[in-house]
Amino acid sequence: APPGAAPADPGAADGGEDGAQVLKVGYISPITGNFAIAGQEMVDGWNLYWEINGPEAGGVTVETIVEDDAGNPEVSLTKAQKLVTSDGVDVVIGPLLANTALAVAAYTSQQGIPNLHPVAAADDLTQKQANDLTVRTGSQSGSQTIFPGARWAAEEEGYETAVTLCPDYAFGWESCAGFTQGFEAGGGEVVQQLWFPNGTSDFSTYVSQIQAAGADVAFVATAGGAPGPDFLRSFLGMGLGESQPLIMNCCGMDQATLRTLGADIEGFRSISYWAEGRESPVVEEFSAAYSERYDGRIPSANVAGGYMTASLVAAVLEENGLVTGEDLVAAITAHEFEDSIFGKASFDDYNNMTSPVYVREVREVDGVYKNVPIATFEDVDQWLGKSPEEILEQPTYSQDFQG
Amino acid sequence: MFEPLFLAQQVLNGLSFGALLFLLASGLTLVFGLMRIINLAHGAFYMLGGYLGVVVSAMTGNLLVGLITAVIVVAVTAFVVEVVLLRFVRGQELPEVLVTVGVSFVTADLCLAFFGGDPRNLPSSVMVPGAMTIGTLTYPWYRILVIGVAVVIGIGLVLLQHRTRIGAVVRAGVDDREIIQAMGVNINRVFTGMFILGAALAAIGGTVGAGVLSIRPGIQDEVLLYALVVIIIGGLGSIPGAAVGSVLIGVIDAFAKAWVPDLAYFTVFAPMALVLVFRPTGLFGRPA
Amino acid sequence: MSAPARESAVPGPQGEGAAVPALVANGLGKSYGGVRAVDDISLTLGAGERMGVIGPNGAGKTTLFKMIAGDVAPTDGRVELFGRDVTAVPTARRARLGVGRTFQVSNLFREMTVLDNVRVAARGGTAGARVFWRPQGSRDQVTARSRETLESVGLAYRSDDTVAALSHGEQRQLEIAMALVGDPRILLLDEPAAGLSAAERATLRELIEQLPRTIPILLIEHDMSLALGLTDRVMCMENGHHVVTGTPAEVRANETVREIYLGRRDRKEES
Amino acid sequence: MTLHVTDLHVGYQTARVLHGVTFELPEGRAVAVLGRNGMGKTTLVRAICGLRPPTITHGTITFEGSDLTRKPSHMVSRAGIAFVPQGRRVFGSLTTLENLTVVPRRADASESAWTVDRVFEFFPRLAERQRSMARSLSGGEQQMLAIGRALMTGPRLLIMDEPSEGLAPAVLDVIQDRLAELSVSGLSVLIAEQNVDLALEIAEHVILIDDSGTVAWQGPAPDLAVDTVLLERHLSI
Amino acid sequence: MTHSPITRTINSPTFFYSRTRWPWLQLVLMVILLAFAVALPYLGADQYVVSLAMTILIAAMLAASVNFLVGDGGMASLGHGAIAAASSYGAGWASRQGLEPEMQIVVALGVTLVVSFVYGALSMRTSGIFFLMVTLALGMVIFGLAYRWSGVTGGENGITGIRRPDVLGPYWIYYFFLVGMFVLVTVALWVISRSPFGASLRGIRDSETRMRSLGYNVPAYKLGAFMMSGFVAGLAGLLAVWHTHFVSPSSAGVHRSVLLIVMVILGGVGTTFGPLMGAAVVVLIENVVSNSVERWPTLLGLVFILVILFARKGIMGGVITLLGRFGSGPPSAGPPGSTGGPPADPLASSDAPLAGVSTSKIT
Ligand SMILES: Nc1ncnc2c1ncn2[C@@H]1O[C@H](COP(=O)(O)OP(=O)(O)OP(=O)(O)O)[C@@H](O)[C@H]1O
Ligand SMILES: Nc1ncnc2c1ncn2[C@@H]1O[C@H](COP(=O)(O)OP(=O)(O)OP(=O)(O)O)[C@@H](O)[C@H]1O
Ligand SMILES: [Mg+2]
Ligand SMILES: [Mg+2]
Repeated sequence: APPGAAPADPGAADGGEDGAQVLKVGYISPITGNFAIAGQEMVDGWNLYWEINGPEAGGVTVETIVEDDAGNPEVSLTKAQKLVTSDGVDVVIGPLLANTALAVAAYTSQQGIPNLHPVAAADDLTQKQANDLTVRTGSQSGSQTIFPGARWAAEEEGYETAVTLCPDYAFGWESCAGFTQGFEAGGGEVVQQLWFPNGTSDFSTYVSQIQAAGADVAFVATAGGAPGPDFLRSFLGMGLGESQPLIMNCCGMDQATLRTLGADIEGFRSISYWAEGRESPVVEEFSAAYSERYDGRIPSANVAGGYMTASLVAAVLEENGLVTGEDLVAAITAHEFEDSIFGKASFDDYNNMTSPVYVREVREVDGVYKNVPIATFEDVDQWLGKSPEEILEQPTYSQDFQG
Repeated sequence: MFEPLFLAQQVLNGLSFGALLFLLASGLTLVFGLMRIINLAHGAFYMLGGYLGVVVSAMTGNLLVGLITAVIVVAVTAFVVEVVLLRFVRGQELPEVLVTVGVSFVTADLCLAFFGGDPRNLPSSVMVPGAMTIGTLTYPWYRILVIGVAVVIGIGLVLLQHRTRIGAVVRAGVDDREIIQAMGVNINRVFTGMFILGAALAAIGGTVGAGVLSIRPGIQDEVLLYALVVIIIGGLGSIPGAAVGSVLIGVIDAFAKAWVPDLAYFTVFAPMALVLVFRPTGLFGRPA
Repeated sequence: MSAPARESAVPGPQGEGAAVPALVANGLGKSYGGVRAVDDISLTLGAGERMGVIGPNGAGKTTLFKMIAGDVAPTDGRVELFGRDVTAVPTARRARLGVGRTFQVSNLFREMTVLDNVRVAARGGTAGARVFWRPQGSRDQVTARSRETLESVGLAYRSDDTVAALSHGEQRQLEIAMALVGDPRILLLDEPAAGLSAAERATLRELIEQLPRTIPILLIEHDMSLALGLTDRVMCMENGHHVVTGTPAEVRANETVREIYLGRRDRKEES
Repeated sequence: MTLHVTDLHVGYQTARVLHGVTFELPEGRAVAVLGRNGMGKTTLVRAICGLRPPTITHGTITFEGSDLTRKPSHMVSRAGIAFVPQGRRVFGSLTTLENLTVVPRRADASESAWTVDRVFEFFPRLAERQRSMARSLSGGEQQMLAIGRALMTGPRLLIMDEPSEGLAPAVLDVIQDRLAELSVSGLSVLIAEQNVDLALEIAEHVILIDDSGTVAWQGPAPDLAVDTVLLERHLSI
Repeated sequence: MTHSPITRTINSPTFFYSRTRWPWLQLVLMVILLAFAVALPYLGADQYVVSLAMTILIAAMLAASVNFLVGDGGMASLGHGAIAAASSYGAGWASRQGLEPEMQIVVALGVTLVVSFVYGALSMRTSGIFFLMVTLALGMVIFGLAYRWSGVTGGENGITGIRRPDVLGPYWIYYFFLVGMFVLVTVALWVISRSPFGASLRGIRDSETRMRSLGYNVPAYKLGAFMMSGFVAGLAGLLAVWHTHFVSPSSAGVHRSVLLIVMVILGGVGTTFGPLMGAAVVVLIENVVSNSVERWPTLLGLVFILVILFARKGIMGGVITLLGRFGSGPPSAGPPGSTGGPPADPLASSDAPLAGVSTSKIT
């Protein structure tokens, strides 16, 4: 044992003297730095739920410690370590970015602490590196979401050829793999694949290449942030808005993009597990509550992820009282939502969310721009129509392997 | 990939990106090349200028108003930074580095607090609309405007540097600040003026650039890196060098993305490394 | 290529089995763009010989030195040191052959102490300078010799000050110490007396006179009492060209030299 | 009297150098400051010119009636004092010509009307090298340039810190002659020199600084020229 | 090549501290710090606090490697983060191959030496800002490789689960090990910097032309210095990956290298304990203060600015100056006869803000 130091007692916080039960939550998110907005939204979504419903569920008080990792995996790890060993949290939620998420998940599982992911999309989280303590609670994996939308593009829209542009790292490979497999499953053919390195800010070259490719449809994925608007600026500038059908992914056409480009991209389509323009009481209620607190903003997928995670935790606490460790995970993954903000949601054996996917269109609704669903696919799982074994055995997606 | 239309478009892409790079870099060349201040806050000035330009243009519906506001606010900021902070460490590169890094941290973080983290673009209503069409080639007017602005600024700076006494005074001040002052020049004031000019150029770059690149958290570091690369390739203190460096990087970047996409990570830094290894003072640089 | 022209005074020992001359410069020339800084200069410096180089400002004296030391590559001609063609040999290697020099403009380690300046000079590029596993001693041989040299130029009392705190003249003294401490086999002194006061000039003069006669010296000076008083031969240059070489007396008497260089001060001195 | 220096105490962070220097410089005259290496000539001259370091701890400097003590150097220059620094310090990355044109001319300097041509007349060598970078000039050429540059400000008082360093003997004659001409038109000169002959020829009045940091002797130049004891004691001649 | 003195100001204060000046101070500090470090786990610090201390120690080692290069050699490198990352990746790769943790040492340090050699070889002919940019470019190349060469590096997700040797398993043992390594590195760099080699480096820093004319093979010395500094950086990289069990491209990014230089300047260039101070400030603000202060980057920036305004030579530089005021007075003896004496107060203070140009050689 370490000399003199009292080992952190994870159980200490559970039973307060007065018998009130507490679930200690460590919430890691990039609140400063380059991903600050997405990170802040992820926190806001979580907080929103507890603000609306009170900090208690099933007699358990939920206490949250928010830590900023600035999007840096090393810092993320340090913070996770702090939360676990110093604060003795029962569950770690977050972080946001795929690489930070994988690093934290590896650590928490080793420590026996559950780790919930409201936003992170890395396939590996619930596939190759899946474990009993890691749950994707508020989003889907990269390939999972795009797959049905791509099939729809080929089957329903009748596109025969496609060109894709995705970021050149795991998230991009996965998204494009989802697209390629879906599009081909629908009978289409991907004629060219373009990859842009992280940090690309001038997309004009890629837009020229998309134009030169002359495919029926272009699929463009970004991981959120500036690349979406930057791409669209070039795309519109070159006058392709009218002539080149385009489908984007969740994050390229998220509220952050709509807020800055709004009117210019009315009618543009994208594929996501989240549709803020869906007509459903839960979504409207959530949306209204969020707008009220955050000067009229519409919730993005990041907010939704945080909120969804909170609803799950609350529901589980209501049902079971205080549960921690693997019990908490088991309870979460056993839970099914008939109508969550995402729609009907449940979990597979690998702790990934099975939920609907929407093809959405940008529309002006009451003076604000929203992604409104134009097609819905229910119960989408992460296996792209294959068996889990098949998916788990294939190589990791890359430029060269798209499934 | 090799059709004339595609090639022409790529050349234009390269040129306009190069023009943008020049806008990012011109202020830095001025300050760094002439005054030997490694102004690591340049990117933050660009960012601040960009945010102000976007917000004010959107509010007033007029790009020029946005531009002027951005320039004024950034210039005042630069004035304060120079007079209150930099003046006390002038000529000492390492302390200068720390001060300007500090300014950059503070500015960027306050921008985040103030403007939020959303990527911001110039609203299309204030931008030059439409695209130029020559035969089958179409190209957005706005990007051509960017090239134009870069050319005008470039020429202006060359004239400033070579046709006016102020250019010589600044170079003399860099060579020997103490002596130029002893010759009757209030060199502090000259340096402050140059620093403000450099920052104002950053603000112009930020506002004009916001029509092409989103202004967002983190842009400050990216801009700074690009700008450093450009002026290193071109040679410190050489405006023509910076222009050539910008266009070179712009064009290499455009074609590399199309032809050797796997190397796209290296298109900016590999040329710089090569230039430095074979010509350590940059293409147009003179040995110090 | 160019004829080994005017070099004459001391016959070269070529082929006579005599000691190889320390320095042979043959048809040296240097152009900077259109400026011909040095044009076809040849000279031979025999073992133990002391030669002065004089000439008006901008005559090319320093440039000549730089070509001999290796700082500047000649456009024409050859340099031999101790019988070896070193025209293409870099500065550091020439220094290790035994070239010690002072710079016309003090070139010192400004952020280091005076003693450290001399110690670094004393070690030259030898193996001793590469020792990184133990601190510099305060009692080792290098330090001892460095202190001695500082003593001899009269700067010992400033050993522990940084160079930046020295007066101009003191820096010139240090410059000389650094050239002398490394046991050079040939000395190139570029205006060593510039900036020195009369007292220090006297010290310098003594110092040079006391150097072992085996060390050949090439000396640039505008102080005529040193340039003419310390040397066996004097070469006068103008505009890159050779004007005359001869004994100090001959050169001083030379009409051209008087006109282009010496001026009335010297004439007055004579009278 | 043009320049009054009264009880000046000057030093650096680590050492005090001057302990009470007092002298006067009449208009159109030349004063020489002599002393061995490291006695404080440069320190004195820099203090007068408003250059820091060193720092003036006590005493006053007045020039043409106005107090210049601790004024920043550009104010000193604008008051009419030009400076030839020790070690030349020309602007290396400017051409010879630019070195001359970069300095601002004093507002009321019209009578002396220094022009580039006049400087080139002084030092023909500079005219030949006018398009060269100053850093590539030879040592002596740089020294000429430093003197020319100071004259270009149109000074009433010229302060020179060892102007003879690196100059060929014949050039010293020129300088001596020209300074003599200039003094007629009212230019005063303060010169710190190691070349005692030159100093005694140029200056009418001499100040000797010794290692106590005070004025060890001052008086007419001819007096010193014949006083072998003084010369021996303070200048080792 | 004309050497010109033109840009130099006489009487400029020295920017670099001679390490020899306050040996007793360094010693006392060393003992105090060491005692504190050893006692830390016994003072009731929990695992997280100890882990934070480890992060600081590792950052300090890295900063020390940069400090050596910039303080003695005048070479400010923007590539040391990448060198450390290369070493971390070496260890990560070995771990992915299923090699023993001990083998990681061999691979990591091997990679380090190769990378440092390439860096050094390509950068040794440059100096100042050009050196900075060459190292930056090379760092970016490593960063690009870390991203692109995903077969080896795991791409942007990096490599997780890298184990350290079992003997170092328990965190507190590893902590003591790190303290030991830190002391070792500090002492080694201190010795090197005071050695003849260190003096040669400072000579190169101050005047390369002079060094050449004295017979020094300047590029070789620079290369040697770079290899030494790179080795320390690589060691820190290995120790870092053993601490976090994880490496990703962000550890090779410019941001890290910039922070390293910042730590060095903040702590005091050329001082023995500056890197530790700088690292402690940055790491603590990033990891601890950020818990309670939302705008912590602003705070960090303000700290940089304030430190430089009030102690231009960094934290340790300030401490030394402060002690110098009360201590034995200036080390300089006046010239014979000049009445030396302690510096008058007005001198000590009034020079400061206006003191002239430093000749520190970055450009
Ligand atoms: N790097 C250079 N570029 C251009 N011209 C140069 C360069 N170096 C020297 N010169 C020119 O070559 C000529 C000779 O210069 P050098 O320094 O050799 O003269 P010098 O005889 O040493 O004169 P001084 O007695 O004044 O020191 C000068 O006119 C000088 O301007
Ligand atoms: N920046 C400085 N810091 C500390 N001491 C200094 C500084 N500059 C000069 N000194 C010291 O002050 C004294 C006077 O120096 P100064 O330069 O005035 O001498 P000087 O008479 O001009 O000598 P020289 O004839 O060599 O130029 C010297 O002892 C010198 O070492
Ligand atoms: Mg010369
Ligand atoms: Mg002096």
